[in-house]
Amino acid sequence: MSERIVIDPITRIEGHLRIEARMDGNRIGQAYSSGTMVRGIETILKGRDPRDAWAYAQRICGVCTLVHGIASIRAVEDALDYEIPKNAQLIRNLMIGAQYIHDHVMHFYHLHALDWVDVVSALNADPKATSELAESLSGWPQSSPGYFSDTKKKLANFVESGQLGIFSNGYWGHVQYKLPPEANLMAVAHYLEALAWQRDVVKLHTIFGGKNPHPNFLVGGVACPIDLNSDSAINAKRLSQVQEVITKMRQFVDQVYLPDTLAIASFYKDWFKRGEGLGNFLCYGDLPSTSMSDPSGFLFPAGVILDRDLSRVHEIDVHDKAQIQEYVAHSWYAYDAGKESGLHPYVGETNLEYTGPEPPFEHLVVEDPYSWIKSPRWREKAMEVGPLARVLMLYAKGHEPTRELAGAVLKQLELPIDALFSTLGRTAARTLESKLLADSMQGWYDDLVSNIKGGDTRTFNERSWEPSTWPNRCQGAGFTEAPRGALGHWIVIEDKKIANYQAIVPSTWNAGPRDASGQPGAYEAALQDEHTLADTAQPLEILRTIHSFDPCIACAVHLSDEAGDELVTIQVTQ
Amino acid sequence: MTKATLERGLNAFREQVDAPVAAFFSSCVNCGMCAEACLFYTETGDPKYTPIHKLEPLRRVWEQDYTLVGKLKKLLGLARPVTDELLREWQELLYDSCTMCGRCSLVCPVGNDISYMVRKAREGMVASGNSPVDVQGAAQRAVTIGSPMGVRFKALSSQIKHIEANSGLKIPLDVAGADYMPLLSSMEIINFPEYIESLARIFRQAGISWTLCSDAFEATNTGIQIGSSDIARELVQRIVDGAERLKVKFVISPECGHAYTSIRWEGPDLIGRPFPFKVIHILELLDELRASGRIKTANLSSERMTFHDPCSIARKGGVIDSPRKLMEMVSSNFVEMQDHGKWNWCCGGGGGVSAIGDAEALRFKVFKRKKEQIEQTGASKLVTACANCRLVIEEGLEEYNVELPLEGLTELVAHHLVEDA
Amino acid sequence: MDARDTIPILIETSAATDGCFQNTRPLLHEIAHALRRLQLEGVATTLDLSAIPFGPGDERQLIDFLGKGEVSAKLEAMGESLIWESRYAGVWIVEHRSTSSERLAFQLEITKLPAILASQPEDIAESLLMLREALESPQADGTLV
Amino acid sequence: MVDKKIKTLGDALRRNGVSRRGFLKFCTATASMMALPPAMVPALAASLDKARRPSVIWLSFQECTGCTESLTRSHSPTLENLIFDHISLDYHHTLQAASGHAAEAAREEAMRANEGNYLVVVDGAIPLGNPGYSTIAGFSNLQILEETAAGAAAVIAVGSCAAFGGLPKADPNPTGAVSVRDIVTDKPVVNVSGCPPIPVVITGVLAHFLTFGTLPELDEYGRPKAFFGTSIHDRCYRRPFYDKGLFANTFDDEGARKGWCLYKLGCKGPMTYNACATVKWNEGTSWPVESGHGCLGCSQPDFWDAGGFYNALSIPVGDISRTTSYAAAAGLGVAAVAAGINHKTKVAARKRHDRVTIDDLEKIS
Amino acid sequence: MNDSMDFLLWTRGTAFDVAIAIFIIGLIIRLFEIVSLGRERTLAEPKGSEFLPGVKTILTRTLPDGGTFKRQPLTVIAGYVFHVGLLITLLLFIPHIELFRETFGFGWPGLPNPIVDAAAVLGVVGLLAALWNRLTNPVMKMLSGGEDYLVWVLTFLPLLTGYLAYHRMINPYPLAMGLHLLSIELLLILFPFTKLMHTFTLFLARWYNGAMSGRRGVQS
Repeated sequence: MSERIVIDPITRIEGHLRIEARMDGNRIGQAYSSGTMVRGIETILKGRDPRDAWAYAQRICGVCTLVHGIASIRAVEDALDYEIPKNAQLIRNLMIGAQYIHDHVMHFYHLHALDWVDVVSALNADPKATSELAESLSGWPQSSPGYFSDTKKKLANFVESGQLGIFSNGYWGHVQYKLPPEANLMAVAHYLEALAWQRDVVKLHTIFGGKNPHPNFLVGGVACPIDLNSDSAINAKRLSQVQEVITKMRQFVDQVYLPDTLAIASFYKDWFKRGEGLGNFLCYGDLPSTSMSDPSGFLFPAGVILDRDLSRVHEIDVHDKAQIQEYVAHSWYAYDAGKESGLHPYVGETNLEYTGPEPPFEHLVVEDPYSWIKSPRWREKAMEVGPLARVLMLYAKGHEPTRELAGAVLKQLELPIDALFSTLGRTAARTLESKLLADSMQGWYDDLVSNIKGGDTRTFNERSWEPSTWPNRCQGAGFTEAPRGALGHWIVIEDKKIANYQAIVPSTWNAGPRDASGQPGAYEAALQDEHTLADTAQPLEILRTIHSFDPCIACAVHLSDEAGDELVTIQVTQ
Repeated sequence: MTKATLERGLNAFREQVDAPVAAFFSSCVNCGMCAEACLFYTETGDPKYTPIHKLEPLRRVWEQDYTLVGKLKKLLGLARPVTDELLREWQELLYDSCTMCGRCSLVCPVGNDISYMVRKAREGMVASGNSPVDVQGAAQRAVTIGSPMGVRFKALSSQIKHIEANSGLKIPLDVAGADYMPLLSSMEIINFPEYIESLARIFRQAGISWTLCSDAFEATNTGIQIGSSDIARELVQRIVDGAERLKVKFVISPECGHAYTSIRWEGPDLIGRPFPFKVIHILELLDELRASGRIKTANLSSERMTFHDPCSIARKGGVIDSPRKLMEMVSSNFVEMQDHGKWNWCCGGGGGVSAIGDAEALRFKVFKRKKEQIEQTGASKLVTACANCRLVIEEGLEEYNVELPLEGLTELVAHHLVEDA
Repeated sequence: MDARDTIPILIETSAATDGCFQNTRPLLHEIAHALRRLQLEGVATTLDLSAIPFGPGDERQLIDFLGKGEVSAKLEAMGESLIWESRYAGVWIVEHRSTSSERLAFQLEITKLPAILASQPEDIAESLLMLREALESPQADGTLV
Repeated sequence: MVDKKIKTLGDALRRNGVSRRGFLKFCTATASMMALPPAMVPALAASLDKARRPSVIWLSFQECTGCTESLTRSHSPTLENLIFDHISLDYHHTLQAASGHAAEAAREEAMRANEGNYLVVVDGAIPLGNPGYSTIAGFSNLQILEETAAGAAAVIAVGSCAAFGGLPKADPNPTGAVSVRDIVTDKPVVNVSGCPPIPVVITGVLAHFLTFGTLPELDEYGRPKAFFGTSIHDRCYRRPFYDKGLFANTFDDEGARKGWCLYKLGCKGPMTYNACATVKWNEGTSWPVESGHGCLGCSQPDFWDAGGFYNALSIPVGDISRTTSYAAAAGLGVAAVAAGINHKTKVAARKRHDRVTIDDLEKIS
Repeated sequence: MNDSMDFLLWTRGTAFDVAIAIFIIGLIIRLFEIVSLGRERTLAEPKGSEFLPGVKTILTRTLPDGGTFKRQPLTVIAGYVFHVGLLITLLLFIPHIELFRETFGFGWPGLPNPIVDAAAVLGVVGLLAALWNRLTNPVMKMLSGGEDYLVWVLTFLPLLTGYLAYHRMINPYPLAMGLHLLSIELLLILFPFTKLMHTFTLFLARWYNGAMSGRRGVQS
């Protein structure tokens, strides 16, 4: 029997993820991805006011803290055929953009970096050499030898204290860490800088949404009014704060994030050759220039790429019951029509049926259901979603800035375009789209200002706010491109209340288990792609590929009906 | 053999509860303001005379028989039942101390018509045998003799003769086809025959065709006072029969207050059909004659006069303006009492109270209020338009040793009448 | 040039009625009471402005109202701190910022001199030691003394 | 492990070249963060000088990571200050370097080395419906919480899920979620509620423990009174408008733009106890009400089930117009019966009427 | 129900639904019970109409007659003060209007809170005076039974708890608000089965009185 490696918890992600891998020697044969936590949000949403749904849905995830709110209000707006004012659309774009950049930077430095950066090795760095390295990469001002010396001293103090805290038990010294000490020190300094930076940039959410995490949203527009003569509305002072945030974002992306990605990637080029997986990519598209009903104006285009074929982009329709379906063959759910069937989210079900081993357990039974995540499929095919899908879509659709940027990056790293289909390709795509977005944010901001300047201060459309104006039954889909990929919420409204609510989130696409036909999810496929472990006790390689997806597992897990509870109770008493 | 039992009384109460009664009881918040409108309370200070309190038996029947909560309370034994003892105790409150003057009905902030309910409550008192003995006697006389005071037609007939002899006027009797048929109260026949003479004088001057009816002359209705619709119906039926026999167009109610109520308002309901004739109060008729110029007066008296509104006529009968117009025909120095018209205070003897011997002391006590009202005006003559009021006030003034002449308004008009002949 | 500079907006002065959510007035009364206490009893008061429910503009209005007096000081210790006396003598504004310029504390001190400005006994003792050390140990390069 | 290498906070700061004046400033900021009266600063300084970094084990159960995200937004102290100077964050899924067995080993080591002295921070609710609803390393949340809390000095339930069950517990509570206090009954538990909590409230409690070695004074829900002592409404800058009767009637009307009270738009400020109105969010940038949206009431137990977010607080939770119409229909039915009975009673009384004659007026008893 | 938030949710949820249902069912039963008893037909030729005088009486009885006012000023003033205070707080306090808007689908403008607050104080003072009056005035004392005091308490509690909740004199607020709601629910539940019904039946009563008088040509 082959060795089985279990990583649980997978840390530096959102949520609860478990990876089990069957080894062929030191190579991963089969990988299994399991979401191990379930809450029941979709069940909880039933019977509630659709206008309230965003707040519940938003709590699906506190990291991509606004995407579910956005998807939810868009679903309600789609169901009610409810247009929002231009200002509201721009403000939402700004909030989404800020979310992306914030999330990607945090992912890179605080979740992903420690897969590549050996913190302990940084203690051996020469601050002066580090300064030289930093200055060779960008014009970022914090790059003096003294600065890095302070960082090193702080780190040394910390390590000397004997309390390593979050850095304890890392795989420090692992042979797969290849950065020189100076690069490690620079990365540690930027790890800390990014922490300070992100506190500032989320203020954009606070200005428009009152707080972050979990800013407030509003069906029909945005809650923050615009009034240049009021202190308690979006006014000149607020706008200038927003501009400051945008500037700060652009500077950091251009001068720190992008150079660091390139610098680190250049030491790990072998990681541009593995971890690809499915080769199918899906995008719903997002960031409208006019309205959600006009996909031609989206910054991120919609479409499906199959088998790495960038020459052909397939159309996608989220309302089409033949296109998107969720399967539960290997998930702990029951379907009324049987576990083999696939359901479109409009008629989706979430009946909990835990059939896994009783905790505490060592291994999951991977032939049976083994995850709280469902397996969504597009026309029966498993899909990868996320930054890589988006960048490929932009590339395939001939988006010039993308082609230029990707070209420049690949050229600097001396890699072919195919290198994007990989673990580091995914990570690089995240950086690339951050740059694209940061530049676009300035455009939305300018539009917002000129719109206000033109006398339009509307932020909320009153038309369909009152439930008395709603039809007795309607349904709608709200979608967005979340930082982690295509996100859709589907809502059915009956008698002014939510009759059904389903979300298929990026990490459901990526982290889902095998379907009935044995087709693995994106994580699983990626891990099965050329992964050999240098030390099976320290499976750093698995973390690299899994983290390259930026898992968001609370998102990925859907939830239950009371009927499911009963089934589970039987299971427990057995 | 009597059939007056508690059960019969309760059934009568039950019969009497109607939507207004239920609405009234539902609305009462025990604010006690009705007490301030009742001279039995204001003059004695005894809270038991609070008008709404007088209705406790009827209220209990309503609550226990017509409300969910009451029925529930009854079921659980929490309800206080209506007993013979209760009714006996309440006789004083429902008869001796209530003239049904209706003043309380006018002040109730939630709009309860208390006198309406007292009238109804008395039905139950009668049916259960709890009406005052004195009034029972009057009722028996009214039914058997034809008049509560025992006046037979013989007495009237001799009065007529006497008047015709003294004045030379003609008093028509049993003239079929006459337009007007005046009714009289026995008091007028016995105590104030001037009233009949005045009628004759005025009608002659106005050229009115009229007649008295030998078997329907008594206007008073003890059935109304005692609170028995059955008895009241019998008495009203006599008048209707007489008027129909003579085919008159109008029946004239005398000045007497409750007579007006019985014939004008309750009559048709009691016999169960509209009258084929109209009922008009003598003051209304006189006012009509005045307005149409058919009667005139002269030599207006400069004597300071005031007018006592009989409750049944004014507050409860709507005859308020007519007497004032008539007063102006006879007096150049008419003064109103402080509370007059619909706000007048009762003489204290209405609603059958004057007939109850046991109530005399109380009646005199509460007369204080009227006495003060009269004295406040400084009038040297009191005019009224109800024989009962007139008697009660006269007795009251006597009790308090007040010298003040009283006169009926009709007589006063006749006195100042400009006669052609 | 920043796009925001093109916003054709005239920000009204802090006296604009919109800026007043009526939260500063009671505070000014409190300051007056504290000043009285300082005058009569010599007792100093510190008001933590982060605990005051300010509306947008309220804080600016308060600070504008208090104005700048004769003294202002800048402290460099774990980030910058700005301390200045308002035009009402005895009313000091103390703002502590972190090394990354985030505001750590914002206080009004009604006192003769904010304690943070005074040299701390421990630091004085330490500097005495250091100075003695410097005086006693001969300098290698002889630059001093 | 607990040896001389672990230094006091005072040592650590001095090592980093912080002067006494800087330390005083630090104490002032800390006092402000802990919502302590400024007069407490000298006492605080004395305590802080001797404080040691406590070991903190952060457990994540049925959560969304919003609480952790909130912690990373802390600016006073910053997360990096917190980690470097204040606490030893020995286990934290989202932030720690180690994964899998190495991560679990770090937790076990911290528990062993700091037996009886470490703090457990929990975010997320604990599902009791089935142990399989949430597992970590094959263990149910309940098993992990019980095991980890056993040797803790105290437990801090961060976020409304850990404090009160939060979203997972919202009706119909599909997973049988419960709060930390429902499970940990033999240790002090501090509830730092909010969805997510204001970061300074999380750090404030940690700082209190670090400084005084004790937990702050708590309210009836186990929340630190310093932050949860007054309601949003009482500290809201828009309160004067509420008092004057000036309300926003819809989003983006004149009232909304002028910053009038959001009561009619469903603000739950009056029932919500939290520090948003004074501390605000993200370094005082704004807070929900200032940005035009009513308070959701997220620091209160069961706020998810407390009626729609856009219904005024005075509107009952249920469907009031439906209740009234059903009741009216039922009322009409019952009333028709009651009316029928009354009518029957009265008709019967009329039928039983026995004509009163003068012969039966007198009662013979 | 071990804490104030549960208590508040219960009072805003189940308890309120139950209370409002009992209130409405009871109210309809009571009105039907009354109307089902009917009014005897009147055959006497009327002197005036019923309609206008009926309506007029509904309005005029709102004002006391001079005589009663002179003799019982306390009853009148206390009654007025508490009714006016109660009605202003009930009908013109914005949060209450929002509840009515939700229930009926329409609302009306309210008053600034300080005015409502003053009205609430008036209401409390008026009710206390009314109680004192009931306990001392011989007529009211004689008339009053347990129900009268119960009704007083039922009326007083919502006003008192509302005032205390508004002024944060009970803490925490969910407890205060819950107590306020509970007091209202008690009021609603007992309303149809007590004298509180006068709120509705007084219109019937005044109408009957006015109409019956109107027929006879007198304005009552």
